[in-house]
Amino acid sequence: MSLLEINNLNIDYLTEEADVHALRGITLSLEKGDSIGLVGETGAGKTTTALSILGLLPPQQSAVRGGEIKWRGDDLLKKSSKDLEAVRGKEIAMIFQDPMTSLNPLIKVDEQVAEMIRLHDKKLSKKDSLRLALQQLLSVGIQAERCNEYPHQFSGGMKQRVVIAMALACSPNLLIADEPTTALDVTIQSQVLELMKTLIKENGTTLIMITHDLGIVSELCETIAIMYAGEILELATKDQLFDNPMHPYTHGLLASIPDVTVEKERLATLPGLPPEPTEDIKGCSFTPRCSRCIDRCRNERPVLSEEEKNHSLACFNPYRKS
Amino acid sequence: MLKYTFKRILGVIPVLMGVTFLVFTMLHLTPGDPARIILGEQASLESVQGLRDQMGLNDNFFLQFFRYCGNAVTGDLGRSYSTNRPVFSELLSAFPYTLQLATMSIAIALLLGIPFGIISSIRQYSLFDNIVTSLAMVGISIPVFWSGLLLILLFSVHLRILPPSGGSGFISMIMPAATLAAQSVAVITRMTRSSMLEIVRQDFVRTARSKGANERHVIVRHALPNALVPVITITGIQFGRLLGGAVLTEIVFSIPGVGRLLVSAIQMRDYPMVQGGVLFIAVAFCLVNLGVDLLYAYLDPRIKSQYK
Amino acid sequence: MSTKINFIPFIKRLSRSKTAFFGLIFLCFMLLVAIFAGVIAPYAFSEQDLLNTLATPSMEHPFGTDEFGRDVLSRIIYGSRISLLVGFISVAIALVFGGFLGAVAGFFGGRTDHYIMRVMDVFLAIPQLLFAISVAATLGPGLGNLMLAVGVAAIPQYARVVRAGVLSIRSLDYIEASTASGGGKFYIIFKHILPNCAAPLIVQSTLGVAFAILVAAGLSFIGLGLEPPNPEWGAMLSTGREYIRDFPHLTIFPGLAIMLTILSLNFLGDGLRDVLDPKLRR
Amino acid sequence: MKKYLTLLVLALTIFMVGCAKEEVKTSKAKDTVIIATTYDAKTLDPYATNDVASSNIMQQIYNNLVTVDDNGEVIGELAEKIETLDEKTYRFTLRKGVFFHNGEELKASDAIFSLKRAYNEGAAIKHLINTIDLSTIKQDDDYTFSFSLTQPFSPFLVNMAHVGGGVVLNEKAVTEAGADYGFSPVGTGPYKLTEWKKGDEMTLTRFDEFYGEKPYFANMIIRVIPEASIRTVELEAGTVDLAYEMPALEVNRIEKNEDLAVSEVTSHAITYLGFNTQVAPLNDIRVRQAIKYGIDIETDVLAVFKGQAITATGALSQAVNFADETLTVPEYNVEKGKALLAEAGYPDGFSMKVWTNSKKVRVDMATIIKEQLKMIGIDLKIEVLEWGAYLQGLENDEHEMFVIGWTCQSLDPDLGLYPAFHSTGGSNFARFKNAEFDKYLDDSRLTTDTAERAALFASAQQLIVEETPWVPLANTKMAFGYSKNLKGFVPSPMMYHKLYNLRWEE
Repeated sequence: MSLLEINNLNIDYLTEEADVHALRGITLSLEKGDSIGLVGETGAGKTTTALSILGLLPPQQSAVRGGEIKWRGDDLLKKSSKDLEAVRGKEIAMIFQDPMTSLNPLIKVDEQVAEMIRLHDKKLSKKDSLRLALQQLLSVGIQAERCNEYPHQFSGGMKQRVVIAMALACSPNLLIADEPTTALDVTIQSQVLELMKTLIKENGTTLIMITHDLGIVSELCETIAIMYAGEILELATKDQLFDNPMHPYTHGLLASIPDVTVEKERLATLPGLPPEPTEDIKGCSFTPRCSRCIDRCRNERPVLSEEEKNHSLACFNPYRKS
Repeated sequence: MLKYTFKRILGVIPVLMGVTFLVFTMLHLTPGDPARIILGEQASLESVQGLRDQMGLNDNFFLQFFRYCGNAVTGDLGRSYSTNRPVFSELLSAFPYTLQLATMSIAIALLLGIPFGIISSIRQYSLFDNIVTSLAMVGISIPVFWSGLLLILLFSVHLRILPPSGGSGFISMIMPAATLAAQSVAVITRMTRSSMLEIVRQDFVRTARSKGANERHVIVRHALPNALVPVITITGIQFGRLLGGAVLTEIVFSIPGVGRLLVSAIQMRDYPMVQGGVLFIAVAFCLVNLGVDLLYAYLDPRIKSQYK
Repeated sequence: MSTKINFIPFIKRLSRSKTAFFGLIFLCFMLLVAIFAGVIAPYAFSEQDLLNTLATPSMEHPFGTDEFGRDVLSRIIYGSRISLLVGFISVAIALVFGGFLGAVAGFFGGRTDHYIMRVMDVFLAIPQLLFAISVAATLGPGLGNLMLAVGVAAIPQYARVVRAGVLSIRSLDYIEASTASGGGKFYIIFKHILPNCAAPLIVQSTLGVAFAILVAAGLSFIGLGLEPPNPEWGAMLSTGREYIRDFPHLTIFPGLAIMLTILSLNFLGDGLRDVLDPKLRR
Repeated sequence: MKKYLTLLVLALTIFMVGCAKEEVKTSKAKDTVIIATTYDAKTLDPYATNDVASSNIMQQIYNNLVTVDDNGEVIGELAEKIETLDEKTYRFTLRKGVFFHNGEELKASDAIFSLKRAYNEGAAIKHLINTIDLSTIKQDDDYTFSFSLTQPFSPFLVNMAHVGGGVVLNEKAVTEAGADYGFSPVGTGPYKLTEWKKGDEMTLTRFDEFYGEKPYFANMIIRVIPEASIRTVELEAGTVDLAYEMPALEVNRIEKNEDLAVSEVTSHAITYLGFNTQVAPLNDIRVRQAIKYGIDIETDVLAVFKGQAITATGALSQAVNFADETLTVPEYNVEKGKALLAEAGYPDGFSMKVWTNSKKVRVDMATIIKEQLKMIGIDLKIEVLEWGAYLQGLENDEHEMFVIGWTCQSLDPDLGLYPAFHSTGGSNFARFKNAEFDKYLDDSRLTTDTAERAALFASAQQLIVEETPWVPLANTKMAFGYSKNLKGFVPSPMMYHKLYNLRWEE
């Protein structure tokens, strides 16, 4: 049994004008100890995927239009909110994008971590939980005397360390990190990444990493899923993907990464824009921007299927090596 | 924090001077001779002139103003023209009524407004929400001097369960407090609702959910304390407004509070009373505002650190 | 925050809110009533019938008659003129003076700003109703004085709104460009800055008219309004108070008129805020 | 959240403190009478004010040297004996064994102190006693003193019966209290002040050493309830035993209630339409008379006062001594009015302002008169002035027509006629100057002969009707509602009633 299995997940956001198709049939499966990176442009559905796993999508403004999210075999979408709460934080924890806003400004940081611990161990006294929290904060490199401060007294990198400490406080089986470094300075980014790397290794935590930065993914993840317009277009191990990108979109993405070893006049860019998220797409969503588009692409939807071992693809006309 | 408080208190002084000057000027532009009003229409002209001299009303405007300021600093606000009692003690004897009225209405407003606002925000666009938001609008729009009369008609005249005039005592304050509270309930409900709606969208609330906290915990522990910070501010403003602006309610329910005292003083051209009363209210207003700011800092560590 | 208001989608969006739509319709209705009071009203507002005083509502007098036998409906109809006039003009007064002060304070900054806002603080330290009462008592009764009293008391609020708006826009590029290209300061204020404060000002003004009507009615209620026999809602209410037990119609109808007018303005203002203020747009 | 809890506790504490006030007193045995008035007293220093609300309380606390009996005759109160030594010299002998609320015994020195204080500091009531020649005051012994007037003045003793006129204060108490005397009054009367919550209620307690008959009620609470309808509601609910100033509608209601009773009295107050007789066109007697004919006084008074007034016939209320009973209500005759106006040169009428202050009956009267005078072509513009501005405007001669009230503060008509119509009168707002009238009044002051005075006052009153400086409109009647069990209430036309005569009979 896989640890996490997402099958054909479809999610819409509801607005006054029309339904926005955020996810159009995502299928994904994770084994214990896996680390997967979800990569894609803004609006590709990465965060939606993450939030749907935790059941944190805004209830009135979103709707699951089909599919299932199985956690150790149980469909999370069918769980009662009480059961979901036991999973959140304890088994699946999440690190959010912006450390500036993801901490409660009125509560001291150690208490925010301690709260996480207490929520999943009701017998624990406040004092004990604070002690555990302190340890946790020390382990992410926060000085002991600063643990009793409020979030606004911390820098962005420090806050993200707090968030990481909090997410890992209950030793979750799965950690979802939603662009954990985007909001940080470049120097701080590497420190935080380094920290995450160490902690994940130590704990053997399964990881879903959301980012638009292939460089970050390559550092932390074994598997990479390329997302576009609410779909996964290509799913492969890191090495396979970088060596042999098959989907035209992946190709484009890789081409847009500056390579210091090769001198180029200009970086390649992908022409065009992603489709309107409210649009119902008949064929492949990448068609309008695709240089390898064939007739079939416009009328039939490619399904993610294993092209090679550990390398799945949703494309009728992929690049092939040789 | 202390330094900030001190600075703020110092900042109040020029405002109070300004208020004094403003009222002083207005009173001097007002037609009507206080000496004549004190003595009544039957007194002779000589008596009136004599009294004018005695009261210093024939002196230069600025002389009068600075004399007043000088006395005010020592706590002497003069004596009421109409009762010859020290203005300050007149105000002190009226203040408890106003204070009681204001605290009771604010209590009602908070007790109703916050829960209504919370439920309304949690069930946004539900029937409850629609009813509450519409009623809140009615609460803001209804003139107190009308709703007060209707309450008297219903509860005192027809049902006979509440006394129609609010003098001393808790029971007799219920109706005036309810009347006055209508607007504050509305304001606080709306503020709580919109503040909650904004806070619930914040990332840290999502963080709290991701920690596995149940909805109640998320609302009570994370969303509400943050949402209440602006509510406290608006409550303070409301309270300040009630302390000085309960005039109409006090008139409708015959409550001898500061507002009514002041209005009758205005109508009787009781200069020292008007002067002192407005000053008193301005002081109360400024103090409440200061209190609100300090409270704000107390509740929100981010603000507090700015004041250090 | 650019607020070029396109009228048609604007109305469309506004009318999506039922309450705002109600507000708009009722307000238009009241405006029509006020404008055509002379045509609609069955009687003259001062026409007395001393033999038919305090009559309860009937076919002849739908809202009954008052203590001089004057038709209450007609007085309410004519009263709408006064209330709306006082509401709009006093807000206009506050808008012009407050807007000007706020714009100058915000634009020039520094000392000018400091002094203007300190003076505004003085005004703000006195509750608005109380301030209006004081001004009304100083000026004496009369339509103009009533407007002035209510308007003057509201000046600081508008000064604040405009100042805040100006401050947020002042540093924007196109203002700098305009300054650089040699536009006069007042030219810049009027041409560029004020139009961009329009959204919060429209909202504030709509709610302000409601509040002004409420304050004016309150002033009349305590006898600081217009000279008789002018029909003023607050004053009618004040008279009706004496007869509330036997002839509640004297209290209920003017009270309803006040409340519905204010309510519609508040609904409209709220709807406008939703439409105009992008921050709160749903 | 802890912070919010702290706040909550704090708020609750403040709230409790705010509400920590004693609840409404209710007693089993009826030893407390509760009276509802319209206005609170301003001060209980009789020389600092001359308003009815204050006088009404002072009546219970103080005694005067003299008082007026039910027939309007002057009799001694604190003075046991009053001797008239010559036409302008009086000698008073005080009762012995009269004590003040502070335990001091009443002495002649107190009476002299009081008269001097009234003369020197009592600007509000000085007009009542300003004929005294201070230099002539002479103390014979502890209980006897005498003084002279600057000239013979027949209404003198009656004026001394007014609360502020001949009241006797305790020298020690006044000196000790200084400027705050008005809030710690010390009198010789049947009740003393025990508590005063300004604007709310006042508690008076029976003074056990009172020299006269002890009052029935041990306590008297006077509550201030400005709204008549609310006074009635409280009266019906039994939370009030006696309610002042009941308007017509409430009187009807009380009359229908089996547990309640109503008493009425015609007051000395008169509501009138005044003319500034010095300004054109009002300086023309025909214009003034035309206006008088143009007003349907009887109907108007009924409409405004709803039976709570009688139509005035002259410048004096019928309750005042020597009021001319032969006068009648002026006829309402639009044609005659128009004719007189045409004769005076205003066939098309004119427009003019009429002043009033915010007192409701006055505004109402002005409103009705405005409508009626349209019929004879006069267009009035009503200006409602605030009281202070009104009085100042009258003093500065800025007025044309005005609706106002006038109260004869004594049973003697001198105080009703002299200030209002004599060319040297202090309240002659009509600017009425008539040598004939002046002579009638001057002569009346010099004689004490009743018949002679009656004739002089009658001529004076008829002259005013003819000259029309005023159109007298209404003599207000005051109605009082009270429980049927409350006995002994006799309303006074002066509006300060002897409440110490009240009794309770189930």
